[in-house]
Amino acid sequence: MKIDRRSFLGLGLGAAAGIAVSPVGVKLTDDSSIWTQNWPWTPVPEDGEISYENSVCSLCPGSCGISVRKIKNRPVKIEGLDEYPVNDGGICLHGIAGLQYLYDPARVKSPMRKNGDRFEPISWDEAISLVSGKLADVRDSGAPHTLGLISGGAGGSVTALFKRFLDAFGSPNVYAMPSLEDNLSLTAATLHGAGNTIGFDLENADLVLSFGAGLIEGWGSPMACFKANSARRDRHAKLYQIEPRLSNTAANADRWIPIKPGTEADLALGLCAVLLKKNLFTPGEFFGGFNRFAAVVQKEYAPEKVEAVTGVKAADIEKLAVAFAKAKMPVAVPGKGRGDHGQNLKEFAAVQTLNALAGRLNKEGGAFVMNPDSYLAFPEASMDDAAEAGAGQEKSVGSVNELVDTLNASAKPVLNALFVYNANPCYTLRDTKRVKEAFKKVPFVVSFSSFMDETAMASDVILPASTFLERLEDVPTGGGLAKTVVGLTRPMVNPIFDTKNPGDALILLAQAMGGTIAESCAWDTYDECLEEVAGDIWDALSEDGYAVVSEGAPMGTPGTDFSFLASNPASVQAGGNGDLLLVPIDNIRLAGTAPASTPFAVKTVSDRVLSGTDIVVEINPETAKGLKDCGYAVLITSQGKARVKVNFNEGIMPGVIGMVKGLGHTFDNPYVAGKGVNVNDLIGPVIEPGSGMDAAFGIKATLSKA
Amino acid sequence: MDSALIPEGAKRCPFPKFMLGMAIVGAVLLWGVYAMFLCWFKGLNQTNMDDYYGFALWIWADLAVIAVGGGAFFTGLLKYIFKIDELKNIINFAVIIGFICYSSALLILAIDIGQPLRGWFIFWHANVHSMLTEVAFCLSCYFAVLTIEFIPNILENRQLNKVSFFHHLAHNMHGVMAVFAATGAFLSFFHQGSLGGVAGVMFGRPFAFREHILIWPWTFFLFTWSAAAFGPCFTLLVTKITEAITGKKLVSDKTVNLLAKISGWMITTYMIAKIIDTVYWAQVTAPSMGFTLDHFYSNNAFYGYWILFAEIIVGGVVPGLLLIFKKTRENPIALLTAITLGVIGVCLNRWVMVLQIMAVPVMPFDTWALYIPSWQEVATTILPVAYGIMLIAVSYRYLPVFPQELELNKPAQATE
Amino acid sequence: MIQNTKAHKFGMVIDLDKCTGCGSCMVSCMAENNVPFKEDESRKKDSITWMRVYKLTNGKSFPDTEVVYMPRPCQHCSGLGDHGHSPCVSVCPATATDYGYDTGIVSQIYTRCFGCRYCMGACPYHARYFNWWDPTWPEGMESYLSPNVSPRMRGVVEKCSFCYHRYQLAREKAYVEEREIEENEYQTACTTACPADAIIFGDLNNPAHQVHQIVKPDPHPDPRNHKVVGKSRNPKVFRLLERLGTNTKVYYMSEREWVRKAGDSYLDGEWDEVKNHHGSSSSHG
Amino acid sequence: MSEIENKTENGSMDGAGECAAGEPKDDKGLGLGVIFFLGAFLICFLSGWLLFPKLLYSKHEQPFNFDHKLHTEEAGDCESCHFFREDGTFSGIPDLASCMECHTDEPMGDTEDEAIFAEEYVAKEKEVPWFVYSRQPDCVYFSHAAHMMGENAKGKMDCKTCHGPIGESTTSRPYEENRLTGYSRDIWGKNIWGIKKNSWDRMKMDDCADCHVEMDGHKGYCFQCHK
Amino acid sequence: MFPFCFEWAWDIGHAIFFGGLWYAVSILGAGMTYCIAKAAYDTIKDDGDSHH
Repeated sequence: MKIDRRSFLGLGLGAAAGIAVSPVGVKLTDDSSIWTQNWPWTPVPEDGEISYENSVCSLCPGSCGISVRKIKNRPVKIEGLDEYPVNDGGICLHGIAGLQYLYDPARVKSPMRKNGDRFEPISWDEAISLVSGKLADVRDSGAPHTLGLISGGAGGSVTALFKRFLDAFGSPNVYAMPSLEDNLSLTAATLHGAGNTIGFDLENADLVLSFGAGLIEGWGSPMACFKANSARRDRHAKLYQIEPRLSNTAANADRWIPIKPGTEADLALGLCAVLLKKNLFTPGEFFGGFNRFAAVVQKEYAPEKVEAVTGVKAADIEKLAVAFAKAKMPVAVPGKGRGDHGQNLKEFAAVQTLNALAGRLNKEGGAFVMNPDSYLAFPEASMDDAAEAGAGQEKSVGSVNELVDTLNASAKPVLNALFVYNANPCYTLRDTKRVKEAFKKVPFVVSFSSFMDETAMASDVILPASTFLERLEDVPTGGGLAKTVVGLTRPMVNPIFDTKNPGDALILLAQAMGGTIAESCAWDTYDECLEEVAGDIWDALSEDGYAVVSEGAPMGTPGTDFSFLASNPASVQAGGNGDLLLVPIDNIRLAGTAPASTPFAVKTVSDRVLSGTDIVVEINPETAKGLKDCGYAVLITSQGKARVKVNFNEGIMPGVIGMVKGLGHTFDNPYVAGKGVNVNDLIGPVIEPGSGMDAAFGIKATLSKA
Repeated sequence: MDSALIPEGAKRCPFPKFMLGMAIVGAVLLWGVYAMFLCWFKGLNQTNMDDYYGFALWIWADLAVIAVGGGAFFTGLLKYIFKIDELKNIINFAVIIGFICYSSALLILAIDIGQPLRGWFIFWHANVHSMLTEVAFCLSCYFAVLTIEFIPNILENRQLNKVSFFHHLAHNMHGVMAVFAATGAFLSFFHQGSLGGVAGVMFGRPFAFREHILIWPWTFFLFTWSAAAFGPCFTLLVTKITEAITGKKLVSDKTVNLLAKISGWMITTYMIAKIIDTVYWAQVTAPSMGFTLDHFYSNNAFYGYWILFAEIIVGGVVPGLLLIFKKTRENPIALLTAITLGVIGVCLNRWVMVLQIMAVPVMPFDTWALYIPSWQEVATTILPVAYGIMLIAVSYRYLPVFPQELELNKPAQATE
Repeated sequence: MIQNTKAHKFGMVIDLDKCTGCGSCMVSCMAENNVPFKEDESRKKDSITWMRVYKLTNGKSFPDTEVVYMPRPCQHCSGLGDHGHSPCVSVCPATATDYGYDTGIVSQIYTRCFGCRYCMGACPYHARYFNWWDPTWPEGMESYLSPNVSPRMRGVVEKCSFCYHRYQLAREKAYVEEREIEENEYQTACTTACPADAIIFGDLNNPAHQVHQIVKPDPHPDPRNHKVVGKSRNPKVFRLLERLGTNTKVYYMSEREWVRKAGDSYLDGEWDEVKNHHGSSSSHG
Repeated sequence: MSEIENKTENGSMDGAGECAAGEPKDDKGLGLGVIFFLGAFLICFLSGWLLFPKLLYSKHEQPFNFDHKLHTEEAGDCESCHFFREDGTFSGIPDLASCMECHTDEPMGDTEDEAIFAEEYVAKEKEVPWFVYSRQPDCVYFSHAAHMMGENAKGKMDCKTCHGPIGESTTSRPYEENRLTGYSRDIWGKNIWGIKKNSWDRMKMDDCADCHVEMDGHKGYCFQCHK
Repeated sequence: MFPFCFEWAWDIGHAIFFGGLWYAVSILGAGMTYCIAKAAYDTIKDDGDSHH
């Protein structure tokens, strides 16, 4: 008994001792720690030769030059392209994070067809024949004009090709999402005649009077604005920011002038009144009732009256007007936030009129009235009778917002088929419920989206677009830039999934349709098409990667038509009811339109904007009766209600609630969607008579303890 | 089997009852073990620690158990070096408690680090300028000492002692115990100190930073001192609890009062030093970095002056005074109150020196950071307590831990 | 410790009046350095952002409020008296982080770190981040990871490295061309990305470099506080928590007094004494 | 293992015998204990030294045999295939493209290895999945330029110093990989204790350090060699 | 912790730190070796006695 125990004891001790004096212990201790240093589930990026390729980012109308670093032809980093005429090396966080779009969990990986409420993947051939078949029916039914197009703001040949397709098809129903570009063209058309647009020479202005324009919030061509703004200090130029909230632009400005939301137009006209009264204006080619205008503004927009409306002291208004008139190279800039949604023509016109009165039209550092004669030279489209007929027709309505209302209003379908390209109206337009309803009213919706976003989900067929890193495309700068630069987006990788350049998809469709439509799109590939239609600038594009179409102040001074303002159009008022006013906030770190933000972009968002899955709204402590900082509250508007957290912010005007744009996505991407609420669910559109713009700068609301 | 192992003449509760108790505590232990494995396999995302709270409940637990475990080295020092023979009646138990505390500390550290399999880097790739390196080395070495001090007591088990080799080994080890005790005291001085140093050297953290003597910040000496002062309190507290549970008197009042008296004087002197340190820090050190005392104790939901008061007055001055005066010291209630307050006081001090440091904002635009441990953290922190209870129970049952047990309980036996 | 004779001292100056808080630097840093992301990154206390942009306000109420954004990379402290014993380096028990006396850059070696997090406690800038989770990417997204920076495994600390790999790459080119590197060849990812040109990076020891010309670092200890070395002689320039003696190599610049004051803690009245004091020897400038 | 079992059986039997004999047990028992001790010790000791290293490493043959000697004779020195890129980075193992600067899918010689190369890889335009003996883990940054070029590279090193006389090899030895760590055995060194005779027998941090101390007077800073 | 470890340096810091440490460790080692050896010796001596 005992001996056994001892034998085993000996055995055990012996074994232990034997192992102890062998390498086993040491080696295993060492190797197990090395194992933790090389865990198989921690990725090891493959090394290889480094190369850099230039391209242009087309995520927003900014069209910045980018340099893509590759390892063994595998893109690993996007950086700003030095000496590119738009951004000179600067780049926004969305561009830098661009590679995340390639592998975005919400990518549409192949053509899709809706079956019940689910999507099933189909081949391109099936997809094309399916769509062309449906379109053929529409056309044969004798109503070609019932094919519609909703496209994102950006210009360029792909959008042009879409328009061409609809022309050849026989439909005038081309609608663009609200954009700064369109707002400016409309303004130019109203004041200086059709076919024009306006560019602001921020690089050279010595006093920028910004009516809420988020010059560093993503307004216009964002990086160009950033560059101009940061150079401002070295040039000893000044920036005065007029808006109800201490935005980043206001914080960065030399002076912040708080103003009641939606009263920018009144202030602009107030300033005009002072200039006229004090005879500080520079006479120019003014027509369309200039004197009537002068009389109206001096009567209706005298400083005291404007003070009552805007909350800006009369004395300050006088001073501001004088400062503006006395400055060497002042320019006034319209367009709250990013200048796209919730804008009104009255404000745009009033601000541009201020430029006109100060004699700043087509002067260095002023406002350029430009005629962006398109560099695109498409051959004559061949039209059959149906096309001719359609081309003759009037557009059903003026703007995309009106289109949505008409779709909902009429019992029988206004549109039988709808293309959606480079836009996400079901998320971006105000009162998204209304938009989704409207989409249900259209029998056949085709989305050309790269991602399964809200609109793609509301469509019947998806012809997935390759991202800007996977395709060739020409991208002209838009939005208030004083020069026109066309950049060439080049494919940095072969399409990761079974996607196509929308241009190619469209050409395939046209071929499938046959007839004059095919003739009008008689190219084998979109790349071929681009090379042809880019005409004169193709060489520059393909060699330098960009072409400068127009630069510097245009010749001569354009006339200014005062008839619109002389009629003293009414200012748009916020709808809904409640003691507070909810206004959307543009935050550079969040994309407000299509495509949605990347995981990296969302990661940078402050916890005072997004907390877990709760959106955080800004209010002035003075407004927050009974509410706690960082506490929960219920926000109610006539459109709906939302559970929010509140952030006490001394930088926002009492009585105003600020809610960021770009959250509350509902598609399948856990890093980006399912966070917070979409401000567009809470705000309804207010159409400005005449312009057709959705001018809802906010909506009345109540905020109460949750 | 069971009865054969129980020390001669000693009365112990029936085996089934014993096992039942063990089963209950064992369940708690298993819960902790489960949490431990969660942390090892899923990583530290199982905790509520974050980038502000890199040190939290676990590090506090470490510092606390090592502080209260200080009773072992200090009692050993008194017994073997200063030859206070009276303490032989409690030294065994002090050693066992120390052993439990230090093994627990090592276990918790093994859970706390993000890469347990690389833990040995702290020895192999040691950076001698880091207080933590000093802690790691002295801690593990002193744990070896405690094991050595514990072995003879184990070998004195009735059966083991029959093996002549073990018998002799135990005898010889007793013979040279003074040497081990001395080494232990040396090592303890440094690791207790360097644990204090961990906080004191953080010159980026005005709440923690203290002036230095040579390479050591004030907290270095304060920690050693406080461990020596409050350690015995814990030894006594556990003794009292054991007596309460077993319903026996295990250590004579003479011994208890002696140790209590020594502890009392240590605490009182420590408190004087601590108060001087606090005043100097509040008046000179912190202000030199632009911080006022108010900054550390206001504008947050938890840390107020109360914690300073609780640590220094309630958990320091009061027990100190209660223990130095014969009258209060020999009053069972007062004594119990004193040692309990003492233990709470020192634990509170360690809490402040770990968690409040992390909570206080340093950058002017930074904010207070508060934290609540996750259940995994709590479970792994309770785990050592369960383990300690079980080890004490087993040792008490099968080892002659208390030399006085038989004589103190003679009358009881006579009546049977 | 060996003091390289022609040692560099790479540093940064950030113009807070130019900074727009746009976040390009943060994302450029994440993309450059293979920083992972989780579903919920709104818990900023466990969100890895080597470069973090803080929002500071002057505390005044509407409409006198002012806001400034402060980008905060690792400050690459050279420690008390400029000896390289930065708060984190001196405490790391396993030498997983060290001070490069040839560059002034504080390293972090992920394979050596065993995750004790002492360095995080020691850093008053919260510039150090712990990998609480295994790094994961949505399917396919790993393929944009860069081989120049090693992805970190769970359980270790990471932080800004001043894009040391860019320095390495610049040097390799210089080696084969048998020359020294140029100022513009080694720039961090945040610097090159900044669309407002608010970040300037270079060698503080090199008088030819812009960063040196702006900062004019004072080589002598500050007579008012001998822990402080390298104080800027430019009245517009300051450092974060300078008086702790961390001796950071990231400087900040602002015209606005309240911003400069926000860089450190001051007892009542102290600011007015020190605000006009710029280095021991302003004459040197 | 089985040996151990036998031993135990014998042991217990003997033990029984002893008991019956009723002799003083202590010393005998202890004696027996010693025997068992020695037995177990020997087995574990030997398997620890001989068996364990075999188990720890897995062997892989290269896709096909590569004759460095031949290639250096034909193509010139190491740099002609293992060249520096313009940006100073090192190309390492040549890719198919650079091989095809000389080779076509028609073998040039008549070795079967080249035939495999031509058919399996050149013809199919597939990269050759070589095992790299000197592959360092991902955490290591090594600049060949720093060691071979520029005035900074003290005493421009030759390839041999670290890579050994691989340039003279006519066959490719099998690649051994540590099953646990995935390291090439060349990094830790053939010898289980990592004892080395030649400068190229091992490629551990200590080996880098030795040379750095010699050249620069100190081991260098972490970031010099880690990423 | 050993002279052949990467971080080892022959400087005052290492001298003091590891000097003290190894000193303590060797005392413990020596002490235990003595006890075990003596115990073994005593044991054998006892057995020897028991035979007479």
